[in-house]
Amino acid sequence: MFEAIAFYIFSILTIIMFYITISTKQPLYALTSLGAGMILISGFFFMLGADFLGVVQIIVYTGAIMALYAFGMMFFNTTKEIQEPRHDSGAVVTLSTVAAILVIMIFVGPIIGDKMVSLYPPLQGATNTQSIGMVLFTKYLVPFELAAIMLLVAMVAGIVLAGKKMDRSLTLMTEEEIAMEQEAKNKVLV
Amino acid sequence: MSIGLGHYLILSIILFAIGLVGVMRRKNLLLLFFSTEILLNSVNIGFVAISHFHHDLTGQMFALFIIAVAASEVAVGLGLLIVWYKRQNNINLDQMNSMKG
Amino acid sequence: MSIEQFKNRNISDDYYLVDIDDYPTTNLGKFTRAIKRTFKAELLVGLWVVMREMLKFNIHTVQYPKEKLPIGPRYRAVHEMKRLWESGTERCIGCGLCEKICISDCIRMDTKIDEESRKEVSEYSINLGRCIFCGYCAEVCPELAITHGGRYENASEQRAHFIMYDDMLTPMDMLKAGAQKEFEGFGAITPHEDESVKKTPLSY
Amino acid sequence: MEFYLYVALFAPLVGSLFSALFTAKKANKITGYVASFLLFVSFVASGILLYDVWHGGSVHVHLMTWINTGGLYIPFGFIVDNISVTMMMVVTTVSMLVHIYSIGYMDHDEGFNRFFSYLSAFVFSMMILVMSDNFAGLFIGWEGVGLCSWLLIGFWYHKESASWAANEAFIMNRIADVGMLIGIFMIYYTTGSLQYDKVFAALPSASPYVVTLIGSLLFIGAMGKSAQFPLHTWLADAMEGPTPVSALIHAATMVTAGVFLIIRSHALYQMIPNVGEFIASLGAFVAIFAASMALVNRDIKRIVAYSTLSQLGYMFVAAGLGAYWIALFHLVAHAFFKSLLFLGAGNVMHAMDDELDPFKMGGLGKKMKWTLILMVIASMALAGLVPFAGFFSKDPIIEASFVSHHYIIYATIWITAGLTAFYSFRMIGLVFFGEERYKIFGFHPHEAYRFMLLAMAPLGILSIIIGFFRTPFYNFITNILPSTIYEVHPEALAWGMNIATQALVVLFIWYPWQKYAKFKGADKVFEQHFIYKLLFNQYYIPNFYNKCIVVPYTRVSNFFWMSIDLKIVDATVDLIANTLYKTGKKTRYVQDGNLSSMLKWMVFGLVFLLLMAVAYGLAFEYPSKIAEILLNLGVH
Amino acid sequence: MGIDYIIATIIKIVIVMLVFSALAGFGTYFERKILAFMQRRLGPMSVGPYGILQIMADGIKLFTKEDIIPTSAVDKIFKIAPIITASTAFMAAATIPFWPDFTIFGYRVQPIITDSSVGLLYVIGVMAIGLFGVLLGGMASSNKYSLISAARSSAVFLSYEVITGLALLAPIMLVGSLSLVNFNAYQVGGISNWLVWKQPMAFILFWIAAFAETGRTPFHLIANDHEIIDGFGTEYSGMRWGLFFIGEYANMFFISFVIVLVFMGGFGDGSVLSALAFLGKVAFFFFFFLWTRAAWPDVRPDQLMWLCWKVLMPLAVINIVITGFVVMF
Repeated sequence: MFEAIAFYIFSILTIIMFYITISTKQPLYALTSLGAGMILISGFFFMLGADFLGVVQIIVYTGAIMALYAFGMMFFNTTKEIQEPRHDSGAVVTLSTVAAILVIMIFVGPIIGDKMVSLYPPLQGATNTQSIGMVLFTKYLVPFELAAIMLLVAMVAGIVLAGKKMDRSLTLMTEEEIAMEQEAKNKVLV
Repeated sequence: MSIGLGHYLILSIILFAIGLVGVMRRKNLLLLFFSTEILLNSVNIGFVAISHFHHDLTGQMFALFIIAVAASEVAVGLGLLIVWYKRQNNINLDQMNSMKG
Repeated sequence: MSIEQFKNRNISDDYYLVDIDDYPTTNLGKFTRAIKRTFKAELLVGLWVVMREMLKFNIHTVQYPKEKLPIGPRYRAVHEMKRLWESGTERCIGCGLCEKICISDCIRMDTKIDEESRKEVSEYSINLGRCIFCGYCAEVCPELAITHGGRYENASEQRAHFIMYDDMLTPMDMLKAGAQKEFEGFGAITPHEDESVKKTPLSY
Repeated sequence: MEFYLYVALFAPLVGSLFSALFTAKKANKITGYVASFLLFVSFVASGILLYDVWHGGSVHVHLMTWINTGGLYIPFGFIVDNISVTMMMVVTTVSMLVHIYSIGYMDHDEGFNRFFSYLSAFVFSMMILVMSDNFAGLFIGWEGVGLCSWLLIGFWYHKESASWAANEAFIMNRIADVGMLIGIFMIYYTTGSLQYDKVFAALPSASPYVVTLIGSLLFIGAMGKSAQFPLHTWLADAMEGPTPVSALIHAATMVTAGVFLIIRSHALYQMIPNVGEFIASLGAFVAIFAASMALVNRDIKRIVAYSTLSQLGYMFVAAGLGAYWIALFHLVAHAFFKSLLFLGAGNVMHAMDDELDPFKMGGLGKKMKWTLILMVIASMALAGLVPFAGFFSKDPIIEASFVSHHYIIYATIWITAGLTAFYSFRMIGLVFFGEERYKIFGFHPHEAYRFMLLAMAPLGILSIIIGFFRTPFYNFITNILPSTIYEVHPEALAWGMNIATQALVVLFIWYPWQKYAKFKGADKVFEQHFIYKLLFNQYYIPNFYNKCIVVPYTRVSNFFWMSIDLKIVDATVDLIANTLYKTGKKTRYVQDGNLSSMLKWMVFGLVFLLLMAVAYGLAFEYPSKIAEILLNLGVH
Repeated sequence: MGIDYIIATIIKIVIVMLVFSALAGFGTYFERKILAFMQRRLGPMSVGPYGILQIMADGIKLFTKEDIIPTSAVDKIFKIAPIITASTAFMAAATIPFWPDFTIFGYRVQPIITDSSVGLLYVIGVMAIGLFGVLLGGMASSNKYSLISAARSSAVFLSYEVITGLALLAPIMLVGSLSLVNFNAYQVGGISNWLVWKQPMAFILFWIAAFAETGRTPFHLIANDHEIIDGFGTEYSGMRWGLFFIGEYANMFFISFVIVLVFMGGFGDGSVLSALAFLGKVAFFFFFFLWTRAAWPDVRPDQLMWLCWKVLMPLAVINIVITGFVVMF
């Protein structure tokens, strides 16, 4: 009973939050509602017994990703409302719905056909965190390491991209501008 | 009234559709990023629900890796966004057409 | 007396120079400085000092509304308007110098000719919300009519209270009791000033 | 023993990579020391292997599989037997000493670290060449030394002549390598393997024409690497490189690779004595041809280079006549005294600020006593005077040609022995004795560093004593190589021939001594003589090459470029490109550059793909039902 | 999951909310008093005996003050932000055990709202969300000082979350659980069993990071009064500002609980004496927050980042590696 109540409350709130995210003109609203939606989704994870994933959702999505977005938004004028030309079309909504249903069909297909084999069932008598640790560091060790490397590379890329001189492009500059810059550099050296 | 896999998957469908609508309708790049996050999250719900109802940790593993991918995506994407903003002073999708044929 | 003493006037036996190291430029220097500071436990010194003071409980607070510190005789606070000793009339002759000299424009006065065809101050106000207590008005006053007093508790609920002339004027009973304070020295009030004021013809 | 093999092989590589780390940095002595030390390690390991092989051992290892496709199986296999260990000893000894010498010689050069990197890489390639147990590995080493030779000749690449010489050497070698590569292909085609043992076991059953062809093609490769006529011009030009390089690569090791190849494939060449005779004839011709050019040359390094050519000719004579062990022994002895000669020349160059013309020197012996002594030892060894190495290694070749009744070859190389003595002592006389002409040109010669001389000293000692090891060497090497002994009978004739040779040599030492040790000025009449001009211009062969090959080839290339490439090939390519371009121009409006519309297209594509996935999934799941439905629709 | 469980949980939640809201108020009083004593002053004295009613006076003032919302601010976000700070601070308390188990009216009461298997991670995660209050408040205020404060806060919190996580990883490896109850159980049996002896480096790192996470004095740059007025709180007034304050003080209390539970032995075997010692330890760590405010200067933002990435993070990683080796062999 409580689970049903919680589920319905959470779902309705999540849908509302995400709807605000995609429909609002104010980026700050979008940010806040998206963050709230993420936390609500972590609630689903807790309900489904995936405690560890729930906490990871909170820490990574809300703590890190949304904070990064917010950090990035400070570069833009946040409180200004954004103007977007709206040619509203049913095609967009239809297309999205069809795509969503198809994706879920592909997910559900094996389940309905009872063709899904449980490869890594949760360990008996272990908490969710322990089971995840066991599977992650045995069967999924290589993907885990790859994910780690990917994160490292992404971090380096982020730092480099947001670095100082990335906004000047030698291909977009004219010859004179490049020459001038070179001259300025030489002057400094002298 | 018990909540089954179907409930979660329908929720996942709805959120996925919302995300796709956002991806197609949003003109502001930042909000486009937000929409992609919605897509990823909706799929995560599906994964974890299947994992729960079928007693298999693979779904949770996938969700975990999706979160990792999302984190890297933000780091790189936001970096690109900032570079673009510095250069063009806007992040409007309709003005990103220097690659047109 | 040599000039050296003047040049070195900052240095006396009471001063001591703090031995400040140069800021390290190399990375090794920075590292050794960090290590030194860590093991000298400089942070703990600060903690100890405040803790010591707390334990000593050597409180210096003066609980002001209840206790008040004595005020020095040369303290100059809210203005006082003086009266003549004998007759008790106001000393102010409405010359307007204080209004003229006031740098924050807070003195305003109005005069009229009274029935004795003498100049009379009809209205006088000092906006204490604006006043910066520079003391020019007291200095310029030829009659020593406006002076600074020792009253410093000048709080009020309304700004209108800050311009009340009557509050500044010495009350008659105080004058009678001889409590009007006079400043001595050059230009001070002489005896029988009252008469000479009355005899002075003012209509030309 | 495997361990020592790998140590001997990979120590130079480690040295090379270590030095390579510092190539962008300033010159650092440490690279030189480390590279030399690792060469020493390699030398010690080779010594241990030699000891093992001497006592009858043999190492054959299989590092890993390299190519394994279809019937082709090529491993990275290495073999240490009597031949390769001999070569390894020569290579490691000479290269170790040259490394040490180079520390002093390259002292002030900016590319010090780069030099050691290249030099050690060369040694590594050379080790692969000599140690490989198959033709493919040999070819890797072959190309490796070619590459290092190119790098080192063009070491001072900012000098145009150096880079030109490097390219010339490289291209000449490539011409020969084509022959060699075809030979290797033919070996594989004929025998189905590239392993030496399998190839030589299978060859006797092959048709003699094919074997002859293979032998000739391999010899073309050997000709290129050993700079035999007509591919000889690069060696003299290769003297543009630093002198230690000339000593190591273009005298002692790399250029002998051709001889090594013949010796390695002796089983092949024994089957085709005709080709052997051709090799011997060509060798004899090159011997006298190169020696004659050395007679008049005015560049001490080129004199030594021509002498190298000449001695390589001797080796080919021996190898061609089937006296493989003599060829190998001469190779060893020659490596020591020729590298010593080069290093001595290097000292002289150092003293004279890179001046090479011996007519501008003279009387240097007073300043450079030790260099003089070492050079004289080397020259005597080269000339073949009695107790020195050359006598024990070169005279057997002359005798062998006599015994095998090739009298023309005998006469040719007998005269060449005299010429050898002549040009060696002409150079000694001009450089170290006589008037001190260098003073006119304002040079201030000085003796080289002590440790450079110390590095040369072992070579000097070896040049003296190596000859006495002929008998043990014979016993050692004939375990593998055919043990033919070429002795002249009767004994009196043998003695007579020896004495005659010695007399000739002494005469040709005495004559230049007379003429050049007291040299006053150039002999104008002598220099106007036709033969002098002919010899001085290297028989006009470079000019000939230029006129008859380079110019016509350029014309043909131009023709192909202008008419065929531009008008036919390019036009075809352009047509295809233009078609695509025009099509693209018409369809590019789909791509309006708007990311938003692209995203819509993307989602559309996604939906399409998902639909396809679902449809195919269903089709695979229920093929019979689908077929039924289609049947009902009238589709078969 | 019976109805009694739900009721018990709701009662627990209410008690925690009430107690810690009150404690946050008392916290301000203690802070004023202690700072005053350390500076040879008396602190609040007028309202009530020894100024104890100052809390009431402040509360009345905050509640009755006009709630001003700047016209250019994004009003909804502006209004929500303080609530986020306060509520996340209390949410973090869900997995913290405040007292050993005890029996009352025949009921066995666990004074922890829920003993999750991811307790410690949950506390850290939810405290990290507290950043959003500051962040959104700063961004919605349309005030430059607020924006700077928001930028600083996101930078500091993101960086120090790394330190917190890495520092706690080593103790987690030793204990093998994320539940704070298990942490407590691991350290039962006297002072010598405390994790601080096994993990002194992790303890110091976590302690330092705790200062940054709560934004207290050596790292008080988020609302550095002499540089950026009151940072994110510049445009706030009344109870909204008060909520920020409550959030900050509740965070201080909870992080003190976490430090004591993880490193300093917690409430030990559950006897009343050790439970009181537990409260004493928590009080000491809370006191330390105030103590440093009196004694130490603030650092600059760049120094803070330097400290985080170039000093603390390498140390934390080294600590993890060493712990890993010790656990493995």
